[in-house]
Amino acid sequence: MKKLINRPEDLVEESLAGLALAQPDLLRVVAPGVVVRIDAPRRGKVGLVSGGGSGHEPLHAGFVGPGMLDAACPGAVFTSPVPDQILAATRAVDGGAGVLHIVKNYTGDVMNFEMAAELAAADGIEVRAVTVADDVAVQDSLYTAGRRGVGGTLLVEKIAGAAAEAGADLAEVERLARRVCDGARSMGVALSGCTVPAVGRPTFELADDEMEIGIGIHGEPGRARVPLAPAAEVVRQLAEPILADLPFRAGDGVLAFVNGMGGTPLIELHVVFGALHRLLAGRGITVERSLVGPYVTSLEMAGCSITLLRLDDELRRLWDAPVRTAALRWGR
Amino acid sequence: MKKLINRPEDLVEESLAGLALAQPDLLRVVAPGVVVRIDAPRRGKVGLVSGGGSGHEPLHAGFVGPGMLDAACPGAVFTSPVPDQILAATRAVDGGAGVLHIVKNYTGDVMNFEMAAELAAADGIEVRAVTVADDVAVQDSLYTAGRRGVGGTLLVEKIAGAAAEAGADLAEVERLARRVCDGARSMGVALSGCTVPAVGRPTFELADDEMEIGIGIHGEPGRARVPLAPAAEVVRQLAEPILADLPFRAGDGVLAFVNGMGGTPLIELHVVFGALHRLLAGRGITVERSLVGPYVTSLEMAGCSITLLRLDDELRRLWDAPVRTAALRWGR
Amino acid sequence: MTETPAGAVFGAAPTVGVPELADWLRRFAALVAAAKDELTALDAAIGDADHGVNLDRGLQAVVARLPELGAPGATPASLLKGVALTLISTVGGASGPLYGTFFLRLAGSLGDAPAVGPGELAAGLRAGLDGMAERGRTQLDDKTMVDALAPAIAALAAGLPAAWDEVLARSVAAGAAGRDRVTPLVARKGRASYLGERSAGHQDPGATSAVLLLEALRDALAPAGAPG
Amino acid sequence: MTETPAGAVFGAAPTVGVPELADWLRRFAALVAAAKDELTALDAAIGDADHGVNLDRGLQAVVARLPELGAPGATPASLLKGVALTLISTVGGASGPLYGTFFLRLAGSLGDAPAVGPGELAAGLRAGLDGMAERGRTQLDDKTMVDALAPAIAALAAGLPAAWDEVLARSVAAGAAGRDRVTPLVARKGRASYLGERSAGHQDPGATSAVLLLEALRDALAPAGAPG
Ligand SMILES: Nc1ncnc2c1ncn2[C@@H]1O[C@H](COP(=O)(O)OP(=O)(O)O)[C@@H](O)[C@H]1O
Ligand SMILES: Nc1ncnc2c1ncn2[C@@H]1O[C@H](COP(=O)(O)OP(=O)(O)O)[C@@H](O)[C@H]1O
Ligand SMILES: [Mg+2]
Ligand SMILES: [Mg+2]
Ligand SMILES: [Mg+2]
Ligand SMILES: [Mg+2]
Repeated sequence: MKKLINRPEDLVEESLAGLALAQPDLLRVVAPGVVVRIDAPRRGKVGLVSGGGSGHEPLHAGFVGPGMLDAACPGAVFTSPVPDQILAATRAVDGGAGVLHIVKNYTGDVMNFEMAAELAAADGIEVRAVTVADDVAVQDSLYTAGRRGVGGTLLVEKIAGAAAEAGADLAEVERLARRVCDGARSMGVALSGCTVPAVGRPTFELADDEMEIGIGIHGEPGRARVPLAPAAEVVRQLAEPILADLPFRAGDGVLAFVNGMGGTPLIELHVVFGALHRLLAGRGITVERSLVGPYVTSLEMAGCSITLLRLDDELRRLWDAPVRTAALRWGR
Repeated sequence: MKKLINRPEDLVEESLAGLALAQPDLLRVVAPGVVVRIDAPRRGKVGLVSGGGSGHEPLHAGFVGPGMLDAACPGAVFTSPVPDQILAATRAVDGGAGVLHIVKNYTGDVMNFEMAAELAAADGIEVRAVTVADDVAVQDSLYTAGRRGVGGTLLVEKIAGAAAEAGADLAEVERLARRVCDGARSMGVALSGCTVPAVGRPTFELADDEMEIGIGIHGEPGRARVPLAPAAEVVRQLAEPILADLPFRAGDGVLAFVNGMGGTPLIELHVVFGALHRLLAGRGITVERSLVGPYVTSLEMAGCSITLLRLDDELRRLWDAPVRTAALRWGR
Repeated sequence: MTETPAGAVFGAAPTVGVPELADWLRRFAALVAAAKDELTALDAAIGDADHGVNLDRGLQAVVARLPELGAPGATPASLLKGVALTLISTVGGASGPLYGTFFLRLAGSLGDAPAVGPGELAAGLRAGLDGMAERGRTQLDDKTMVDALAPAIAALAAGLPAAWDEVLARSVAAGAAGRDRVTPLVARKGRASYLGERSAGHQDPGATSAVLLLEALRDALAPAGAPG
Repeated sequence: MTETPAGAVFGAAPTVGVPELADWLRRFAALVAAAKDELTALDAAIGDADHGVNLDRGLQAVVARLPELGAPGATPASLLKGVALTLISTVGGASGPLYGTFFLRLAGSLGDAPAVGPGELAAGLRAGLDGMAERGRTQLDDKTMVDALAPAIAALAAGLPAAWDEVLARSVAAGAAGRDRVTPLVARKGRASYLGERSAGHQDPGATSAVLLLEALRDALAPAGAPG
């Protein structure tokens, strides 16, 4: 295992400490694994809390700041946070207008957030939760854990964050978060596995001519191991299930998000974005907004994911609204 | 070789096309390998042109936009651009106030920019050039190619870009660029090599317990192959030569830039930044500004570099000035 | 902390008090520590390679708190509640809330008694299992820890009042059989469910750690079978 | 394009015209294409693994333009100037401007003559070399292409008016000897200089491609030694 770390046990806390030192105007660490916007709580503002396993940086702590999250609670690498963290974050950002939990749909995340929400309710804090489940690689079913939350999470955090920043109430922020969940679909591919520091070996290994399609963001294997293909073909294999699922149709305007998994450099992500843009144009779908970069990662995994969100005036306006976080900033 | 590309020959152009599609408000590709700010040329504004081999993304094209570069001319991967590109970029951004070339100190880059400057001068365009040579891993000498330009390049582009945006004349922009060159020092480490797409094999390979210290950004081997060490120790091995070189002294305020080489995830870069912050604090040096992320990369190489720039009021003000590019944005 | 050797209180009419429960947890922690890499490897195949690491972290925290949790005045319920909260606060992932809820409900069913008999323990374990399945919205055959625990706890209740160590051994065997029975199935809960058909044929990490929990119980309460 | 076989114009008093020069370039391109991987491997060891790729890309562009550059009305100077500009526009890196400047100065020294003799050619090559060294601020023993070209061009000038193919062969030998002579040295120019002492013992990629340029010249102008 070759990583720029000290002891694996200290990785998450040391990394958060480094982040806080790098972003003193934006955020602070108020307890182990609890990162809070510097000016929290803001009276009368709905608080937005997200969290999940570490290893997906900049998600979530890199999205704490005006126009996006009020707090993030990162767990151990690829392990959901515990209720204590989530509760501490919820308390720290409650400004009296309630708190929205943005939860990626993994059994552990869902259960830990649920337990924290029960505890927060006992404190008299109004908590709602939205569960992001945008990964079309997983069959949706009432009888299973359902779909995973992946790239769409960033879009939910940005759009709900903009609404909360603008003063929307809890029901309205929740409604918008659900609208994003409803309209976003994702799928990912890995060209390499990744190594959980506490484990020291890659979670899976791929031969030189293989890729793993339909992966999640925790180093889990995907749905199929297939031959490595040129970027344009990879894009087709990711985009077609996404388009078919919602479905997206000719005439739709979308936000297209090409996400790097951590080890794939930007030069390749822009090749992927170009190919995606072409494919969408060929189906009469307009890319109205875009985002390209490593935002919802899986440690140093090589690969990418594609997320599409169907836009309308409301969502477009909230996407365009100013945001100032470590990893995403524009407008103001 | 596992990359999300189509044909290696098409990589740079396809990636630039993707970038332009993703950033239609910021930039356009006016000729192969010539990326220009969307509103260039701006009358009366000094034009800033940089360029170099591709494979260092987001450097340079990701820094084209208000408050930074007017044009970038990326060559083939790790290969300097040719004079035609540089000349086309220079012509496209000349608003009558002259053009500054920001050149990383590599023989190829220097010669190609020189030839382009001679041709531009023949066109009646006033061109000045600054050469960035901030890498302390290389012995400085009048009789050799001298030091490489690495992470400091971004700082030169940002600070000279802010001055140009604010209306400074060519001599003033050049003076500020030189001030940054004078005050910035860098050094890097690789945990893995990287693979030039047209070559298909890594330029060097490291054993599981080795790192290469003093590397550049072109997959060149470094000055020494040493045992892999904890992050805090790696930081010491990079920071000490940097501090000794300028030298930086107790009481100095600095901009600390922890740069990812492409394959090292953000979670690790923040560990490195935390360790650097501690080391500097221990020597009485204050981190007044910081930047952490993969900005001056070497394809998918794992590793990082550290750049320190001694700040004063003038440089701090220009660093803080608004910037709006694909990869760096704040203020406004 | 009480240093009564495990099993010393058992005769014809065994009772389970704070020392036995503490011993159970300590043995569970030791078994998980020893199987940490195996559990993580199982999780790497169909999950995210952290089950061993997560549980081990949580159980080390539990072991560190046992002296305090088992201090004079402690009851089985207070001890197990402390164990539950510690697991919930330190394990994370799916198994933290699941094992946490298991111990929380078990604690809740034991009242204030200073020690309980086999029947009360079996009923408490059953309550814990129900809480776990509720928290996880889990059914049998979803291919989870529940598939090991459910038959084992059923065997325990059904076996009483036969010889205690016999019953405990049969419970472990039923748990292991449950774990193995679901290996060929397609997982329907937890991360393994994302793999769809590809999850079939892989042994479930949570069912594997659940069998360790049962082995630890056997070893703590049936001195004859205790390896140390 | 003229299809005169190489060497057909040579006798006791060889002259070098557009067809011979075009043949030189075509042979150089073929040798570089064949050695592309070797050149790149040499560059990987002490540079950035692109010398073979860069030169090959540029020389393919040159070969594609040769019909046009050698069309009726072309002179040695106009052909070589076209070659120079093509290399400058397509090679990039250090070798683009260096080989480009070499051909530009060579072209400049040949005037408007439709063909030149060996002495004029040797003087032209000397001018090219000087331009290259100027552009690169290069001295002998910096461990670059100059260390192969300088002794080779000196040997050419010194050897005349001996038998042409003898002289060309001696020139190649001198170039190869120059290339090998600097292998043990520490590089002082180009990327290899960043390695400091670690560059010693590695053969220079640019000096290696320069020997191919000399071999191509020999093969184009001395038909006996031409392998094809
Ligand atoms: N809904 C559920 N109900 C019961 N057990 C579950 C459920 N989901 C997952 N599990 C169990 O949890 C185990 C995985 O635990 P762990 O790896 O610690 O959590 P995570 O999946 O969050 O990484 C699985 O092997 C399975 O036995
Ligand atoms: N200043 C110089 N003068 C002459 N030749 C040089 C100089 N710098 C580099 N070279 C030659 O260029 C070769 C490398 O060429 P190439 O790999 O194409 O360029 P780059 O170093 O820009 O990647 C070296 O092997 C060396 O022979
Ligand atoms: Mg997990
Ligand atoms: Mg090069
Ligand atoms: Mg797991
Ligand atoms: Mg090279």
